[in-house]
Order: sequence, then C-alpha cells, then structure tokens
Amino acid sequence: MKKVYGSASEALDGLLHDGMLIAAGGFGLCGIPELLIDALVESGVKDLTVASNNAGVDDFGLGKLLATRQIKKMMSSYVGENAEFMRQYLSGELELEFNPQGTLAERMRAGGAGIPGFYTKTGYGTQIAEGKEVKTFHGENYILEEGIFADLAIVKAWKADTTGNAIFRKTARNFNPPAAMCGKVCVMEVEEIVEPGTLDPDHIHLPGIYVHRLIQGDHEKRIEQRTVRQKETA
Amino acid sequence: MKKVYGSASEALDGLLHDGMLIAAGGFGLCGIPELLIDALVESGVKDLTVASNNAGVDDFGLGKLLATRQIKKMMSSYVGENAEFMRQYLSGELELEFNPQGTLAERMRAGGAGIPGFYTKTGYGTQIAEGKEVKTFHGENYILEEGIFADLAIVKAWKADTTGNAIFRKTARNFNPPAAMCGKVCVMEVEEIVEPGTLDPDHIHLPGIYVHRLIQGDHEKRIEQRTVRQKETA
Amino acid sequence: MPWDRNQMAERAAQELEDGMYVNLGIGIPTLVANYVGDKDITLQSENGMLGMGPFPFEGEEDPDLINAGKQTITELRRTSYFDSATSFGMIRGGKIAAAILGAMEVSEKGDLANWMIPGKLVKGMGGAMDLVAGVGRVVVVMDHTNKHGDSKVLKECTLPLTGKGVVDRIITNLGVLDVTHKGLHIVECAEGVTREDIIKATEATIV
Amino acid sequence: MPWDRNQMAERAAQELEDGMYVNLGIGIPTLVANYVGDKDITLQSENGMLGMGPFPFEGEEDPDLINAGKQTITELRRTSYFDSATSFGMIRGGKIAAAILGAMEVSEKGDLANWMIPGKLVKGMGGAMDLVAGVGRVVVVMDHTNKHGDSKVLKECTLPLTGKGVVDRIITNLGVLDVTHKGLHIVECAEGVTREDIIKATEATIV
Repeated sequence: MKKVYGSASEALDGLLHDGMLIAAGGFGLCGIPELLIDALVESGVKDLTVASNNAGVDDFGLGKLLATRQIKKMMSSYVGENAEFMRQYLSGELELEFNPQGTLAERMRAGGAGIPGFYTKTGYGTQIAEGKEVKTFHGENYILEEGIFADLAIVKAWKADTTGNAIFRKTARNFNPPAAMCGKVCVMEVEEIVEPGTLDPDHIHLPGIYVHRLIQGDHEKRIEQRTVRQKETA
Repeated sequence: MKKVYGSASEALDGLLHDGMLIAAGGFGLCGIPELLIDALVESGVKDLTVASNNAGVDDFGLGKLLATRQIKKMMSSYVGENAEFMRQYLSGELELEFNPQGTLAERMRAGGAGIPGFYTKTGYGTQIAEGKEVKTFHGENYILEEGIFADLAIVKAWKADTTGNAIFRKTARNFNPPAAMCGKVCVMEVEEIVEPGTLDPDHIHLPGIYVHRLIQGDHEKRIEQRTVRQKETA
Repeated sequence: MPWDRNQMAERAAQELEDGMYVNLGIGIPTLVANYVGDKDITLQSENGMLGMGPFPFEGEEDPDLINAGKQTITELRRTSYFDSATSFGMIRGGKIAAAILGAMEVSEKGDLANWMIPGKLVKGMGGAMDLVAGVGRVVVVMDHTNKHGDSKVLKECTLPLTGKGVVDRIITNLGVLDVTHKGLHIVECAEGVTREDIIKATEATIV
Repeated sequence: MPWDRNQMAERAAQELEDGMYVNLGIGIPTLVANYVGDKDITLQSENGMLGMGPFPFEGEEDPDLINAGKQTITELRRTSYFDSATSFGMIRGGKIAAAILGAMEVSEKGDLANWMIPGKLVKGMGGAMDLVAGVGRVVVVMDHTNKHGDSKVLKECTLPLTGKGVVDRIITNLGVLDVTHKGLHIVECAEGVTREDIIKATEATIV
C-alpha cells in the first residue's frame, strides 16, 4: 500500500484528463493544496470543472488555473477576492455555479458518504432554488441538492502518516475533509509525513482510507488579509 | 453559561415529559450514558421513543428502561444481545422500528444538521424500503430517509471542558456525536470535567455548542464480550 | 443624529444574551464584538471555528488561523475547530442562536438581499444563505438609505434574494425595526431621530 | 471433504489484495483475519475504527475498545477512530473495498438474507444492509446447506432480504461460486468435492 509519492506531478500522474471534475480543499488561501494546483498548471489539463469554495486570488491558488484558462466551470460560493474570476464570469468566459457555502460543503460530504441527494432549507425562495425539486417536511419547504462525486480531490493537511491518516491545523481544516471524501481518488499534500503510530488514533481528522496518494512539501501559506491589533502600552 | 450540573437527575430536571423522543449514544455497552439512563429510570418518565443502535443488555444500559416498561418504541439496528428486548418485540408489547445502523447514524446526523431527508441505497429492495419514496440518481435507485429531531439527546464522552467541548476515547465515540447533534437539548455525562484551555482546540470531537448540560461521574463501563488471546510463551 | 457605524454595532450588541453562540457577518457586524461587554458570547466563524478571538498582535499572525472574512485572528481557551461540513451542519441545524449580518436591501416580509447586483457586482453568497436559513434569530445591520438617499428598507427587494422571510430585526443608522406579519414595527429611534424621520426614509410599510 | 470453518476462512482470505480496506462480519468471516498472511490489509470495524488489531492479552481489555461484535480488541499503529456517521459514510460511499459476511440464505441473483427469521429469530440488520449496499465487493461465507440438508443457496430467498442483487461471490463448505447474470458459476470445488456434489446441494441455477 504505497501512498507516498516524490512530487506533486508524480502524485497526479495517470489521474488527469481534460473535462474532469476536481474537488479542492481550502477556504480563501487558507489550507489550499498549493503544490498540487501548481502541478495542475504544469500538466496543462484543461476544461476542468472545479468545486472549491473560492478560487484563490489572481496570482495564487486556483487563480493560477483561471489565469491559464484551464478551468471551464467553477462551483463556488464566493468570488469576491478575485478580480480575474469575477471578470471571466461577467464576460461569460467562465461558467459559474453558485453554491451556498454550507450547501457546497454538504454536497461534497454527501458525495463521499454515498448520498446522492439531500434536502435543505438553504436557498429556498432564491434563484439558487430555480429548477430544483421542492419538498415539504413538517410544514416547511426544502430544496433538493445533489451530492458531488468528483473524479479527483486535491487537499492539503498539516501532517499525515504514511497510511494517509491526516490531521489539520486550526481553520486550515475547512473544506479539506469533505473535498477529500468526495473524490474517487484523493491526492493530499502535507507539511510533514510521519511514521504510523506517531499520530494519536483519537486525533485523526481524516482516516487514511480517504487518501490515495500523498506528498510532502514546502508551503508558502500566503495570508490574504493581515489584520493585527496593537499591544497596549503599560 | 452554566452547563455543569451536580447530578444526572439535576441535569435532566425540567427536560422530561411522557411520550418524548430521546436519542441515546453508545454501541452495545460501549460509550453509553449509563448515569443518565439510571436517572431516567428513577424519573419514571414513560411512553418513551428511544433512538439508539442497541438497547443494552437485560440489566444494564437501556435494558433497564425496557425492564420498567418506560419505553414504548425503539428505533434500533440490533436487538441480538437483549433477551427481554426481543421478547417484548415478538410479543407485540414494544414497537420496534428497525433502522440499518448507518441509516440510523446518518438520520441523527442529518437531524442535527438541519437536513430533513436524504437518499440512500441502503435497504433498497428490502422490507426497510416499504412505504418509502424511491428516487433514481445516475441510474440507480435510492430510498428517502428522514432526519431524526429528538426532544432530548443523552450521550457519554470521556472528557469535556466546562463549555461542553468534548472528546471521546477509542470506539466509545460511536453514536455519541450524531446523537448529541440531533437533540433539541443535549445532556452529556463524562468521566472528567476539565477547565477550558485544557483540551487542544484541534482535538475537540464535539464542540460545546452541541452540549447544553454536563455532569461528571463514575462509570461502570461494563464489557459485553471479554475476548482475549494468550501470551505466547518463549 | 443618526447612529454611526460604531453606534449601530453597539446597539446590535444589545441583541445578544449571555451564553449565546453567535455568527457575525463582515463589515459593521464584525464591530459588534467590541461591545458585548461582560456577556458570555461565543463567536462562530463559519470557516470552521467556535470561540473566535481578537486580531493577533503584530508578528503573531498565523496563516492557518483566519475568520470568514479571511482576516488573521486568534483563538481563545474555549475554542474548537471543525471542518466546513460540520460548521454548516451546526448553522443549518439551528444551533447558532443569532446571526448579525449586513444587507444591501431588506423587505417588510423579512426578505434579505446581500450577495449580488446583477451584471455589476458579484461577490457570491458565501455562507449568508445558510446562516439566514438556519440560525435562530437573524438581525440585519445596515444604512437605512443608499448614497442617493433611496430607501434600502423596501416593500419588495429588487436584488436577488439571500433568503425569503428570514430577517427578524433590522438595525439601521436611524433606529430599530422588527419584521411582523403586518409590516415593519419601529422598536426604537436613534437619538434625535423621530418616527416620522424613519417613516420618511422607509419605502416599506411601517405599522 | 468439505471445508471446515477455518478452511472456508482461509479460502475467503484469498479474496483480499494488498492495500485493501476490508470489513469482516461476525462468525466465520472474523476468522479470515487469521489467514491474510503478509498482505497489507486494514480492517474496518463499523462501530468506528480502521486498523483493527487482535484480541487483547488477558488483563489488557479496554471497555472503550470493542469491535462490531462487541468483543474486546486492540489497536494498531495505523489505527484511526471516528463516529458512527463517519464510519457508515465511508461504507455507503464505497471506500471499503470488500466485505466478507455470513448469510442465512443467498440467491442466484445475489440477494442476501442474514438478519431475521420472521416470528422466530430477530437479531436486526446491524450494519449489514449498509455494507452490502455500499462496499465494493461482497463475499458471503456460509454453509452450503442447513442442518436438515436443505440448500441455503436458492433461486429466491425465502427470508427477508438484507440486500437485493448485492453478493458477488459465495464461499461455502463445498466450494466457491460467482453470481453472474445467468446464474451461479462454480469457480472452485473444495478438495474431494465434485461439481456434481455442488449442483446436487444447490437449489439455485448453476451455469
């Protein structure tokens, strides 16, 4: 059960095809699979549909794949921090399927859990609900949302053991576990690969069964909005 | 935000009424809320519907509430280890809604996550599917299962801080998080209450938002099937 | 004098009660945290955190620790982290007692619009649709009128909705209004603002 | 000579390949773990564990560490724990490569019955319905006939089903049969058992 690969490109070898659906972890620039995104840029794979809450910024994260026009369609909840994303969308060059953030997370988790559809109140009565089945439970209206079954998931964790058991750090967890779950194949990048037995079995956030290939690498971990407060002077 | 109570009976005070729906954590006798079950016996509350994977054994766990006939209906996946449970069911004294184990866990999680219904392949074509809506996704048939919204959840964790952030130990986690999530009110018993800041925020299994009342107590933690192997002699 | 941003945030903070788990939106709602005083409030950040602390001191920023506005923040002793599916599970499941959110438009029926202006500004709904659908009590904080002096408190929203019939209370620079079955009810006026001032600035029905 | 319990388990172990995540049912399937040899197999216990180890040494039993059969077990270096919703998420989501389960009856269409005998024995389905619906490959291990000599490998199951069209392979004391579109295909006979012996002991269609 060899899961550890030497580089992002090696880890993606044989997994890519034009037109595929990729689920990506991360929120804003936090916890994004930056190494795997770079490898996707290099690979030249195109016509991608990418399910990811955001699309990075213009020159970092998924923004790089927008810049090279490798993405045909995004499934996202927020485009606010990405000028090129918004421009491509408004000019009609890029398809964009808006998903409420929680619906997107739940659709990924559902796909990973073998649930092809679920009902949610979120978005009922809005344009998000257009064309979706409505059903009444306990006197309230809900809309049907479908699970996402991705061809590939790319995610980033803090540490993983060689069997793929992974832990995340603080809010860098975000979409990574649900994205990992919904991939037919999941490739994970981490800051450190450790030996089995190093991580406490009670602390594993994502069991290795969800992780098929694994790489370790240096991460830039860029901060999007650096906000600080001043130390009060005595 | 006072969550810590002095005893199981105090923690249940004001929360009980006849005919209520209670979700209980635990699998077999592992990770069951034994102190809260005892307090339910004492309270005399009756006509209960209890969603729980098992019903303990005859003289421990939920079996005690079966013995006193306080339970009108069980929602469970397995009755195999409980003679009185099976007897009451076969004689028609007790209603029993069989739920596949994963469907039961997902129904609890769904209720807690505001999802009133979801589709699953589990049980399609069996008597479990009778009367349930069938829907086709991607050429396969799935049945609609509904979220469980319990009046009260009773669960057991290993440790919790005073704000209710809880961690579980090994396989005693099982149904406790989904059960806790689906309760309008959740009462938790733990082996040890600690101060906030004691548990690593990355290691919390169940955030305190799901826990309304909390007690600490001694647990018997009875073993149902003691299986061992022999040390090989040198 | 109409309230300024900080006064609106201060007024909004009065909506919060001891022991509540609360989600604060981006903009003025973020300022509400400065006015909770002694109340025991736990802030959720929907990207996966309960118990959000203040901004870090300079040099202590952690790229793995941000809020839903992508700002660097800190943790508290009560903090817990979780993934996005769990985070929105607690939102959708009604575990968050209150959300305080900004708005572009709000209607007398409690409809809320705050995620896009067609053909012009597209930010996306982020977590707002989930919050208004799931949270116990939705309080909107916004200016009563736009920069042209047109009312943002309307009979019907003109922009794409974030949620239908979801707003419980509206706090504007002019005062506080509740959404009722019959229309909007003025709960409170900012100091020096009269009921008539509010009625004049409001396109929606006031009852 | 038909296979005994251990030989059936040994044969079932041949179904497992290096790197697989596998769920073993109660009874004979549990014995399969004794025969995986050098293969790198990770066992799931559906009550919330991947990487199930052997029984503990006497005195080292832990009440917080049991398998789906409620037996005390141990953990390994690769072990991870999770809750029941997550556990069945991975089962339903097709992440488990194979399940080896016991059966009361199995049909030539791959229907499986192993959870109740109406009016007589009610155990419940436990996780079996989820496993057969979700797992990649379902292998059933069972005696070919009941104690009266009647075939348990049938044209149609008579007992309430656990799953419809879910079984891929049947391993009995007489041999190995695959479920195909046309009927059951004999893959292998136990040593000293002939195809004719199997056909005679089988009510289902053999092709």
